[in-house]
Amino acid sequence: MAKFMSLHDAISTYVKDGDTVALEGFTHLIPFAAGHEIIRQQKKDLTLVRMTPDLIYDQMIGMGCASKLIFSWGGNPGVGSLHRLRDALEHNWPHSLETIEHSHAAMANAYEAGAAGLPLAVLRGYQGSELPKINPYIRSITCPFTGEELAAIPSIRVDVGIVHAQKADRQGNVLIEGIVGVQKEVVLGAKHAIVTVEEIVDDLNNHPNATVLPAWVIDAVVEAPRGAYPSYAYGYYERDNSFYKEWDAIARDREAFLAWINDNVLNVQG
Amino acid sequence: MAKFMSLHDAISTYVKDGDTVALEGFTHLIPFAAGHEIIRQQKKDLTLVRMTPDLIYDQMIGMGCASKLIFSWGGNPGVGSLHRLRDALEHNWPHSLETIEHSHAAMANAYEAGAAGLPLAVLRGYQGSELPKINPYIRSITCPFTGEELAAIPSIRVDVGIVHAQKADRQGNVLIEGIVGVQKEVVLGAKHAIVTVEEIVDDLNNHPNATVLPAWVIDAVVEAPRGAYPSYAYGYYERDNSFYKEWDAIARDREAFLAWINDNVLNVQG
Amino acid sequence: MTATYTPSEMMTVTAARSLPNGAVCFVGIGLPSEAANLARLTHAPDVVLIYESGTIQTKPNVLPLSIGDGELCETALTTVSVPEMFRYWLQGGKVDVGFLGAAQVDRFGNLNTTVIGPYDAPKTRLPGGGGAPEIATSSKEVFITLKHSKRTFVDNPDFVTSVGYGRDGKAREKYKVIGKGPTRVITDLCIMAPEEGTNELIVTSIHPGVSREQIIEATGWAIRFADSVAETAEPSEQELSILRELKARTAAFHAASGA
Amino acid sequence: MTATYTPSEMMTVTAARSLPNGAVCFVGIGLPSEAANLARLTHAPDVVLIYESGTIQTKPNVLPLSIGDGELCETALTTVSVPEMFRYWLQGGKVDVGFLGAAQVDRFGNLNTTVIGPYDAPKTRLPGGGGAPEIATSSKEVFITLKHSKRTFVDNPDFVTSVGYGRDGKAREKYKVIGKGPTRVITDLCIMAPEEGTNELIVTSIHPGVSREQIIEATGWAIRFADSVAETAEPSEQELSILRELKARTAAFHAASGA
Repeated sequence: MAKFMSLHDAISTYVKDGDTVALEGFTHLIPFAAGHEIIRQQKKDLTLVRMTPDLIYDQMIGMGCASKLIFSWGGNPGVGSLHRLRDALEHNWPHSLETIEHSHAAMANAYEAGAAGLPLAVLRGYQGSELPKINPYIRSITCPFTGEELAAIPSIRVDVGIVHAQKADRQGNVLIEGIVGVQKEVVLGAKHAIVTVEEIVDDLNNHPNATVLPAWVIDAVVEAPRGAYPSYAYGYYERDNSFYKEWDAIARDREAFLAWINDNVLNVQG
Repeated sequence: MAKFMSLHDAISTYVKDGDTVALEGFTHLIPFAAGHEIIRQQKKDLTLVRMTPDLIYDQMIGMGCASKLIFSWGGNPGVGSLHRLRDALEHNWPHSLETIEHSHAAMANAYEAGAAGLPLAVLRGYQGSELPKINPYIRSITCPFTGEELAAIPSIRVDVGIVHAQKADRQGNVLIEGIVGVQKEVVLGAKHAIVTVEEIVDDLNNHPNATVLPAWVIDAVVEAPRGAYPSYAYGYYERDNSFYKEWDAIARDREAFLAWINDNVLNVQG
Repeated sequence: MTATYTPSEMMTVTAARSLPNGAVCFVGIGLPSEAANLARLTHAPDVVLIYESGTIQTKPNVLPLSIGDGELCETALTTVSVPEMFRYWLQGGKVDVGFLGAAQVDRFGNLNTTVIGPYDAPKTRLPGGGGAPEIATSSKEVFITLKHSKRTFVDNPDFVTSVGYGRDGKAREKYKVIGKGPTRVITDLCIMAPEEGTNELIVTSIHPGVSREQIIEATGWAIRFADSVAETAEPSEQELSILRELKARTAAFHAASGA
Repeated sequence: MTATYTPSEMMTVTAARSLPNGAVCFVGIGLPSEAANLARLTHAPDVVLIYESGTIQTKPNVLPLSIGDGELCETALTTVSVPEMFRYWLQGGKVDVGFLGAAQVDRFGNLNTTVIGPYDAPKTRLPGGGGAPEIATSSKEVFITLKHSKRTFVDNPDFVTSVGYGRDGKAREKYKVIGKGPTRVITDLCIMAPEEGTNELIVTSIHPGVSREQIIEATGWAIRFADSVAETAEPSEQELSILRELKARTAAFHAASGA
């Protein structure tokens, strides 16, 4: 059952060194505030899971929080590379990073299967791709009805799932609107779930089929206004596309990166 | 791309004798008007698919439209038996009816897999149940990661999927709200889809994550006000629970049933 | 002073009391729905009721006739699709208690809702499994409630639709991932629970005024009694009045519906 | 009178013209998104644009920077979850045209977006597959658009992320259920299509003012030309002005965003 907690307490209570952690949000509602708190608390050896690592994992990887990354597209959307990710993979800075690489379809299916309590996801995927050659977790099953061979991958059920959403009510039920990504799936498939929200309200005022996470599938609800910035929160603020472009120059250079983190993460209150 | 058609034309164009047809709607939005038109057009040898046959299939089976039924719960909800279904199974009246029987979980998964274009659905199901003994389509696959044996069933992709919804806009896009059941899945998995709606409007005015079927996944949109009666349409009219109770007496007796169909279906304009 | 109540009310109140406050309950239609909503209106205001129609955390003011009445959706926290309900919420392991009725139950808590007589030439065709086969295995535990009679408590049923502990009492040992199974059966005569070691249902509590002979007479196998059998507590005035008001509201609503 | 235009504008306009009105197009970010939206604003008002963020039938007023900008959701018919997008809409067979860019393409239309150099010791780590591996196989056909150079049109790429016709040109024969594959590659120099029989990309149309030598020089393998090579039609004034307005709106919007 959800407890209202400070961001500091939510991260320190649920995120342990060595955990498998997913901070999800497909372009929209990326939980930057929570990621920054993980950096401030100097978590180590995390296995980070995310379809699109985005700037948030670029920052966490650059600060040495991760020993492993499970992902399906590691760029700065519309801009170019994630330079901290590339520096880790190409030059082992700040240390080496193991990767398990999938396609979006596979990871989306793996989250879905995780929410569904299954050990595997089955999809018509990876046909002709060389990704199965470098990812030993891509296997297959044979349909007992048609004989078709289909891709099978392990479902994703992380230790801690972290998402950002628009609203929680005072019971801790959470409403997500707009591009909902895989947020429901990561929370339902996680051992522990932390949700940061723009605001806490008396009534979610939701549509009957809205994406609502009941309080009893969440461990911690944290009020974190603008907690998705520089990504965005539909109904609250827009994506700072300019910052995404600026990040390219910041992240290209190790010193510039460290200075930015120092000024914008380490010396900022959570 | 959806065409606006009369109910008569939609059924006569798309439903052929011998087809596999699903009229879905989980308690809510059951497409009674469309089912009655199928009775009026005396379609034969249909394989009828529905999780809960409900009164609509009781009527269609009693009128001899079906040679086969794929289902998972064949009662009159909260009332008792479907007497026409029982008469077919227990006494072959009006003729014999083959059945393929599943659980709800399996059929819901099979519709989901059908929408997803897969040949099979995989679920943790039927453990300890004797349904696999009488349904040869319940098989298994082994998870290549954990060794767990999981149930596998064929996905459902019907010739004609028929659902009822609240609204279509003038382009033929359809909005479904409330208990949405497996309606999206049956339509997306069908070769042809017919949607009857309460009304046609200028603008769906829908929530960003509403259940909307785009016009290009639908063949025919039919305006059929009260087309789900005696089931219901959220926002329009309530379920006629009294009629569901009255149906028990009507359907118990072959003559009473035939008289009711005569008065309420055959001698009514579609 | 004890209140006057019917055996049916005794059953519902006892079944309701089984549900702990805050539990997430996947509710079968009929008796389980009545009991679960009574629990919510009495000692367990934070019980979370889920129906297979996709309605989550619903708080109906009247009892639904079907599993998908509008009332369930209108009073729910949210409503999801039926595939999502079975995949994410049930199979995903979110359900604490699966609350089931049945046409027949055997000594190992196996449920038959499929057929009386041979499957291919049924004497009586029952509605079938519906949600029960997977509610029985994916819920962390299962409560069963039904009226006690030789027609319902049977030896060697013609069909096992939803597993309790299997025809040998040991079925759950075969599966790695499965809930505990039926932990409690509530009837209008008594409460039963699986015996440790054998998983055979034995009587653990007898309702006031009911004799052991009545239970033996109403059970289709040689029912056994726990070493220490309790007497079930009577319904309180408050429970009875809330139950009766609920049923009166329900009757009035369904008589008027569909206009 | 012919208008003045850049090779990049020629590419976008030509790519846009490929999309038939009414087609359901799964749109990759960057060049494909620019072309698909230009198509929608010119000859194909009823083209249906789908982005992997879950936005269906979206009509952005400005080009999105990312695949999930708010603009895409706000102008969409509806927005579904990402698992649903990949399961129901892409794998479910609803997409007519998958429109992809790439870092590298080879003679059989295979795409590399993963790595230059060995996978375990990359010279350049590229972003990865994203949606492309299954867009390439589940769409009924695939259009590819990218700038023409020896860095992008390569022989024997280090990695095949998304299949065209496989390294031997025959990969699609192995799979029963799969789309036709790349039917068209649009660059700033020409249009290519797979040759019948071999599935090797050959030049079928050359943009005005471009020589065969330029194309040969910009291609990393011995590119061949169709027996009959067309000259691509020039952009119209209207297409150019609509494209330029779209790009101007987009630049102004993104410069101001995030406030």
